Amino acid sequence: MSTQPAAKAPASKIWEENATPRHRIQWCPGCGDYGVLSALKMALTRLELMPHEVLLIGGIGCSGQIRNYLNGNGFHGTHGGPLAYAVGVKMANPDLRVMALAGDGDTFAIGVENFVHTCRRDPEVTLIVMDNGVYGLTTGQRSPTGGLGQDQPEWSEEDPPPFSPLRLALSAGATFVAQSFSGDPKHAAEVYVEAMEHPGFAFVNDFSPCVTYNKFNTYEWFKERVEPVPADHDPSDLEAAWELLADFRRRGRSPLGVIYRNPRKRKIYKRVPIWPQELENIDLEPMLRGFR
Amino acid sequence: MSTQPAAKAPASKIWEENATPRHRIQWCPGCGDYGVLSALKMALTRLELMPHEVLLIGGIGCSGQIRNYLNGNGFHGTHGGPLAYAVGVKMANPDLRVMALAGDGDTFAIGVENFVHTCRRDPEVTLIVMDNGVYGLTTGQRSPTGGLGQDQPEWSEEDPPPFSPLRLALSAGATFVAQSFSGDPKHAAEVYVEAMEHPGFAFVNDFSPCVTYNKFNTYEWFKERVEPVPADHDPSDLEAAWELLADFRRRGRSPLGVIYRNPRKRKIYKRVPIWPQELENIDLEPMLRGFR
Amino acid sequence: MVTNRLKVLVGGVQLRDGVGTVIDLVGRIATRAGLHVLANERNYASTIYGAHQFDPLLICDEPPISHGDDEIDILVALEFDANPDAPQQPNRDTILRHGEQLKNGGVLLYDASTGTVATEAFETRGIKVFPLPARQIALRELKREVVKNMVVTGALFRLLEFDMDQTFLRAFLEERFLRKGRELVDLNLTAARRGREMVEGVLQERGWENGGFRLEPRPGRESLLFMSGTDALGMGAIQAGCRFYAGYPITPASPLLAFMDQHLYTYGGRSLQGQNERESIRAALGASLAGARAMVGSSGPGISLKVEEFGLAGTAEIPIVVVDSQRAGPSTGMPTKTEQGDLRMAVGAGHGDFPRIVLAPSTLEECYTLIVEAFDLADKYQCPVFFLTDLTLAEVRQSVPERFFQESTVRITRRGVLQEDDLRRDGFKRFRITDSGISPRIFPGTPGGIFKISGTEHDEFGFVTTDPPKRKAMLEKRMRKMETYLRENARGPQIYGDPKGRPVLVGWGSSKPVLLEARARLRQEGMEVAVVQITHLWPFPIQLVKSVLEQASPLIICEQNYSGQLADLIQERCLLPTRRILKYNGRVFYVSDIIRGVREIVRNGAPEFRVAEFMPVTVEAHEGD
Amino acid sequence: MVTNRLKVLVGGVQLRDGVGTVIDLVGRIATRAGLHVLANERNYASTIYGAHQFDPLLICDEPPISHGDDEIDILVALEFDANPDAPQQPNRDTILRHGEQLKNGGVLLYDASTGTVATEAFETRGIKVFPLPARQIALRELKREVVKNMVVTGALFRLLEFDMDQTFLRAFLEERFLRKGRELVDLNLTAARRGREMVEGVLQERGWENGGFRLEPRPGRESLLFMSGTDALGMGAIQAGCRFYAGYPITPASPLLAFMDQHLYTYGGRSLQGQNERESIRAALGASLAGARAMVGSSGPGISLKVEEFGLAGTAEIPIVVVDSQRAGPSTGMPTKTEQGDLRMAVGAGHGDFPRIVLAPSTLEECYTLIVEAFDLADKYQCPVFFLTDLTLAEVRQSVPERFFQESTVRITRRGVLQEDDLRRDGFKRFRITDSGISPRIFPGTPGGIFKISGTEHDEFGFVTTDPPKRKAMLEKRMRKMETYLRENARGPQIYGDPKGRPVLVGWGSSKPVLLEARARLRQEGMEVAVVQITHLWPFPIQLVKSVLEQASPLIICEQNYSGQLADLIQERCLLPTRRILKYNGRVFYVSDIIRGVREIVRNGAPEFRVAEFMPVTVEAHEGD
Ligand SMILES: Cc1ncc(C[n+]2csc(CCOP(=O)(O)OP(=O)(O)O)c2C)c(N)n1
Ligand SMILES: Cc1ncc(C[n+]2csc(CCOP(=O)(O)OP(=O)(O)O)c2C)c(N)n1
Ligand code: SF4
Ligand code: SF4
Ligand SMILES: [Mg+2]
Ligand SMILES: [Mg+2]
Repeated sequence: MSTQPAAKAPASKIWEENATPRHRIQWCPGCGDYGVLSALKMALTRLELMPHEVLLIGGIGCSGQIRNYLNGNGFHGTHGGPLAYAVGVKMANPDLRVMALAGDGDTFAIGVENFVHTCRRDPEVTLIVMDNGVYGLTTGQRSPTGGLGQDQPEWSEEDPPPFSPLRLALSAGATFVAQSFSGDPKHAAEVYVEAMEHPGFAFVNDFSPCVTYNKFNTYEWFKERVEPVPADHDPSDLEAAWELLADFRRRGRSPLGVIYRNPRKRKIYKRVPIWPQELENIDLEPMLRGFR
Repeated sequence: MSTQPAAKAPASKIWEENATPRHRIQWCPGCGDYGVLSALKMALTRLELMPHEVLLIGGIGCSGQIRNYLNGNGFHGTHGGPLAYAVGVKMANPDLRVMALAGDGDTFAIGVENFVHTCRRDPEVTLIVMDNGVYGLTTGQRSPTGGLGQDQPEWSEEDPPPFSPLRLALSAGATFVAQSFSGDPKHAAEVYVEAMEHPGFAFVNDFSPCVTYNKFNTYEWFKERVEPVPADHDPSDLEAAWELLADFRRRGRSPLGVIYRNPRKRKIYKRVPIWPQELENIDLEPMLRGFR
Repeated sequence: MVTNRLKVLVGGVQLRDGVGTVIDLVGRIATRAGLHVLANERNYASTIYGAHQFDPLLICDEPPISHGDDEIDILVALEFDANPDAPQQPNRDTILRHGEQLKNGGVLLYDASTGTVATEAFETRGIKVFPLPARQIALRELKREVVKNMVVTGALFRLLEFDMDQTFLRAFLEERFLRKGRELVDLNLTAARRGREMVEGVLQERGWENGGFRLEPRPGRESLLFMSGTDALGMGAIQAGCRFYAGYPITPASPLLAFMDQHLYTYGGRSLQGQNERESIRAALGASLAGARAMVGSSGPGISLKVEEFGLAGTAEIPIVVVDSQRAGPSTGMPTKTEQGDLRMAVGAGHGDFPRIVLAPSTLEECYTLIVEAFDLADKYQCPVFFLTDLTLAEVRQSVPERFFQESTVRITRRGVLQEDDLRRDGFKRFRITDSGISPRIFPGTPGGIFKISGTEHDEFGFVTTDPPKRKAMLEKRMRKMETYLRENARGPQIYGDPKGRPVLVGWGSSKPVLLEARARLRQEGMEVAVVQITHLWPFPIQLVKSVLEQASPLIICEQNYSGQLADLIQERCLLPTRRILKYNGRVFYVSDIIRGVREIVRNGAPEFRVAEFMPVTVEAHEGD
Repeated sequence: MVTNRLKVLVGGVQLRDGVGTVIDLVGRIATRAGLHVLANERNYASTIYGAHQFDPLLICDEPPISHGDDEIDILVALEFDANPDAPQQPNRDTILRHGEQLKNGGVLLYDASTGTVATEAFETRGIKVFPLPARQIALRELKREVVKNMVVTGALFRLLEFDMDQTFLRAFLEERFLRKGRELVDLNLTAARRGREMVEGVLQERGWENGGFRLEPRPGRESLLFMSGTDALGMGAIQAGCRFYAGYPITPASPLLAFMDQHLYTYGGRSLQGQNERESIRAALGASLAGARAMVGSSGPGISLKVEEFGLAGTAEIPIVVVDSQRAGPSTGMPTKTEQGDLRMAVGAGHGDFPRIVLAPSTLEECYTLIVEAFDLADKYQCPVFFLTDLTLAEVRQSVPERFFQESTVRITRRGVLQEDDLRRDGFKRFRITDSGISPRIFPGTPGGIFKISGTEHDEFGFVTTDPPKRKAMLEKRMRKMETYLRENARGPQIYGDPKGRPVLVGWGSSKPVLLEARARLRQEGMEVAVVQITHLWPFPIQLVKSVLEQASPLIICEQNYSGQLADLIQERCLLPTRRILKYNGRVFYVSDIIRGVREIVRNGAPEFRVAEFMPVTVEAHEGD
């Protein structure tokens, strides 16, 4: 039986309260998501956040369960929606730390419209996709990133090649794009910290093997193919980011680390009024004026 | 009052029968969609197609009305859906010529998931987007391509920068990506012909000014900024396509012509059985076998 | 000479001829003059340009009961040449289409820029005809085509012997245009004066003393506002505390998005044009989760697309107000035509059973007041609250006393939201099983109040469970809120007249005024009927409704949809048989529709009456989506 | 010694302990032996790994009426150590959870690899306990953990004195594994033999002659197949001419996608895994437009997401069969639990009124036969046809005579599709107004038959219009199809017993067998009830149903949902008051639930009875979505 990397990682107990004591983890032993959980605890600890300050929005899938395995406010809506909820949360209350934690099916298949539009909207939200190439929770159908590294003699509408989430993010206007590997939670934690410190939408694609349904893209498979982003890469240069991806693709490799980071000039808003005292005695005049 | 380019373009009458005699064109005088209509008639004529062989799937929007202004089978479903219907049509009957004719709102806002997934699926479908930066039919709200060429000091979730449909298509795996301008219907017609001859999904982004609601990206504005793809560009080279786009962007210009064309190896299917004689007397044995 | 009671209909080519501009100007200025106006049918096509558009405006001394029938007193035809939509009818499209609606003794004013039209038939009917070369004057004399609208308005005012010294008009123009320069004001005043002069000329030439109708200002009256149902709804929402709005553009809900975009920021809120229908509601649910009073608006197609999110809001217990500006369905249907066809969807949409509340305002005023109730109910019951307006109510433009808004302002409370002090460290159960079904909630960020919220079935902490007893208890808890609602918040129907043993007309939504006017007219004919208007449609308050309706003889449900959706609901809930008056051709109910229907049903015993609209004089005309 | 009548329940940790494998093996081999098996509750969690899973299997000599109650004869517990979901119950989780269901005199077989369990209480109840170190044997002796399932199966077969010479097992293993090598077959046979020996040992040690139950093969019988409801539905669809299927993965509809992926290509068709719920149905509508008989499948959340497309299919008149494998809602709900909660949605989803047909099969066999009717109706009426199965029906595994499928094969016709010869150049009106409401259609590519099809309101050619009379005529044309359906195709309910003056149990969907068994048992108790099963739910055949139901006293609607969705529909359509037996905790109806409900209602006059499930012995257990 595989080991559970989570158990070994150092992490503050604070992120376990309220969650795993009440809720047993129900991932398969060895699932990549344990690595993500472990890295997340490290990152949250490093950032010295308090659980009540964060809102973890889970996707629907094995991966999305992670919201319940961590302390902090958790929300879980419909399939494909995490980023759209996150946009609303952040617009209403920019003070909250909002993370979307979802699978590749949730984000790139049923939720791809939110992925594309959120890259453009650029809310201060961190998205971590646990990319395993399959729909784990519905027993292993192929996801849009499924088939990574496999060639095929012919393609068809029902059997198309996988696409690259990183390229999609860049072309949709994302301001932070990174990749990590749950087989290396320490490095992943560093990437998450950078993502969470980014003033805008931060997307981290995490290779998180599904040991039960993806027998091709295994830990070993990834270990042979991942490579850190070169130290001399300038992540603020969009064209350099494209070239980096092209170079890695040519070499059949996948980069780990921050590929692109270029914050936009943002308009700053305050939390919208929510309490009765903030809402009372409003002056109708600015509205009435137009009707006279 | 503006002129209607359509009236001047040479086009076989065959593409007007069944359509405009029964259905008056209701675009604003001068609307860019007239140029697309005119170019389409030229292209269809050039390809010597018969109206009953084509299926024109219109989006919802001013642009989508074009399906009724041309002879040929026409379909018009829900907003954002043309490409998804087209995938099904082509899978069931690969012999039909299928075109999706839609607006930028339909394709890149509510329909972007179909755009992304169809680029991957690569059905033999031609998509012409009449890109005007606005939702014309709902009286001019900004679309995802809206604001092209305008800078802003600060951005926010509700007011994000426009994105580039060409880049999105390339990164989603499209095998044919081109751009045209309805102010130059002759050139547009050439691009459409190439698109329709492409064995796979062909996307043409057509700058089609909305004279009523987009007072910024006008014919004049485009005329000053469009430039043909250089003759020495190799459209089969993906990295060259990226570079071409980067180069035009740096120079504040938009390329017209075929930017990328690289057909995939496709699995060939026949029309699925539809007639009673094709459906009768089937042998259940291959299915029963598994249950014994 | 009729004073302060007339209906004028302006028609022309959409986007080109300025139909809306003229109606807006007349309506606004009449309102300033203390008159009551009502424009309840903004008949436009869903294609932007070229179709026939018409807009009738009722002007009265006192608030009218309803828009009445489709008869008109004054017809204003703005086409100057061909209607591209109907090229066979150059210069007289509006006249051909609406001539029959024009009452004997009425007035016809038309743009004669490209020549006059044969109008003998009208004159025979005692109709005074005024040809007016408005576009010609604008183009040739004043060199600005757009002022043709002002020529027409000036002519109309002269006809109505209104604003003879142009005081109202001048004030209005100065407010609008002075910052762009005095010239623009003067140009417009000149245009109006030229219109006046043309009417003057016809009067003199024909030896008529006047047009037969006049408007007399009522200067001493309280201040009136000229606004739409959407404006009232938007204002109502903002004063109810709504600080987040999201909508994807769609007719007829787009104006609400525009209103919120324009005003919400003044009050610290934010407004989002969704990139699709679901992003809108998802963002709004996110905002609600974060603590904002949040609202989304759409029409049928966009509501159909949000169904999965309604179930989520019901299950995860997130307050959300959903405005459905109904339009003619199904599918894309007729985007610019009215209907009341989404009641069944509001009551039943979604898989499984979840709590929801459905309200339907029946007037512009109720758009303002009832939306406050909608937000309070959403807050209290933590579920979706549907607010069913329709195209008619969204687009009605009418005069409303300014006082109404000031007087209707309410105190905001936010029920059941715990704050730091209320929370004991481990005691917070987001989905606590309670007698009322209502559980405590917090806004995220509150120390000590961490939640887990999910649309998957969950236990009291919000953790996922499928344990049968827990599931049963949690589902029952959620549904129990609806019983609490029925006890504490349901409101009975509005009842006009004594239902006992009489025909009872039951309605919902924008048609109430028409039912009331039909009642008044039937009484004049000697038939007493009662009118029952249901605003609180779901959970259906059986106890409050059944006792009223079972007295009816017969029970007639009047609705603008094909199947009789309220009638079906009444049958299901009250087990009472229903008769039906139904209209679903895209037009509003007219008083005469109801009267004919009542006669058919009461006198001839028909089980139902399906209103067939008059056939307008029209050639093949097509539109968009 | 009971022969050929027993219920065995296998329990263990999901994905780890092989619960499904054992049941599948036993069910399949018993079926080959000519016995009738029924596994109607595949109780698994929606998280992949670690939760408790259990699966009861009924084995009978003749086809059983229903799965009966939750009592079991033989309990097989597969945990070998802790259930990660309930760590406090190492090695005995299944025993603790299901021990009470085990009948006195029954059998308990459990994996004793990590030690034995205290089972005195069972022995006191006359239960024979067989500890079996299955995993230990597999790992230590045979060095392949996975063969533990075979050890268990062998033990079970020995207990049942079945397949003593391993003929059945050997044949089965050879079919499966021979191409991978003789060793694999032998290894499995050895494993099974080791299981046998262990049971043998206990029998000898305890001096028992047998376990009290035995299975005796019925070799001469006709050939039976072991299959699921989904298999029957998929086969039915393919033989009905379905050549395009699309679905986005979702429990419990994913197996249908897998079935179609596997088989459709053999018949020239194609199957599409949608990238989302709407792409699925849109592609299917496209395929249907192109001429294919097309089907989509999903469950509640995915059906909610398709609502706008249903309205399109209704308006644009595109045939489509929509399978809704219902699961417990609302929202994400309980993905792996059963419910009948989507009837209201199927009947009412969408804005505006459009034609649709709703069918619900009540058995595996009807999944096969009724789906053919669904395709024919979709073709004839050119509208969406909803096929409401549920998780129970989708996942039931049972034995079915092979003959049934051959005999139920039908001729395919495609109504109303014009071909080149039928078309006169200008005569084709896609939406011709007809008396039946049915208009001619063509498949694109047919010379002379060009169409314009739209979800926007249209004229007979399909061009967009908002002309009031045309709109009225076209909407009425579409809805008239439903009247034609009621005249020509509606089918009345299935009636068991005489409803006159008796309690009548009305049901729909998978619960029919349970109602029938309840009826049989109540008769034994001296109470005569009738059972009425409605398969054709919409358009509701009032004439055919009301005459039957109004004889009932009382009328009791039995449904697996919270509100009583069929009951509400009956009230609406028939104006008859209803009583209700409702269950919505995620479990199937048991016969005893119905009997208790009938007693409460008939004897004690309760208006409704809400089934409360037994509380399983369980610690806090959580799942996913
Ligand atoms: C509308 C809807 N359709 C389908 C489903 C079923 N479903 C649950 S999870 C899932 C896919 C999960 O894949 P992914 O996002 O990659 O997560 P993973 O399990 O691999 O971590 C699907 C299709 C659903 N919950 N809702
Ligand atoms: C579900 C849904 N939401 C909203 C609408 C309203 N709507 C009609 S057209 C349109 C946008 C059209 O923009 P675009 O696709 O750019 O076409 P254009 O009119 O600019 O040619 C919208 C939002 C709709 N028809 N359906
Ligand atoms: S099925 Fe795959 S993704 Fe899901 S828990 Fe198991 S290993 Fe992880
Ligand atoms: S509104 Fe714009 S896009 Fe629409 S017809 Fe007019 S010019 Fe064309
Ligand atoms: Mg995945
Ligand atoms: Mg556009």
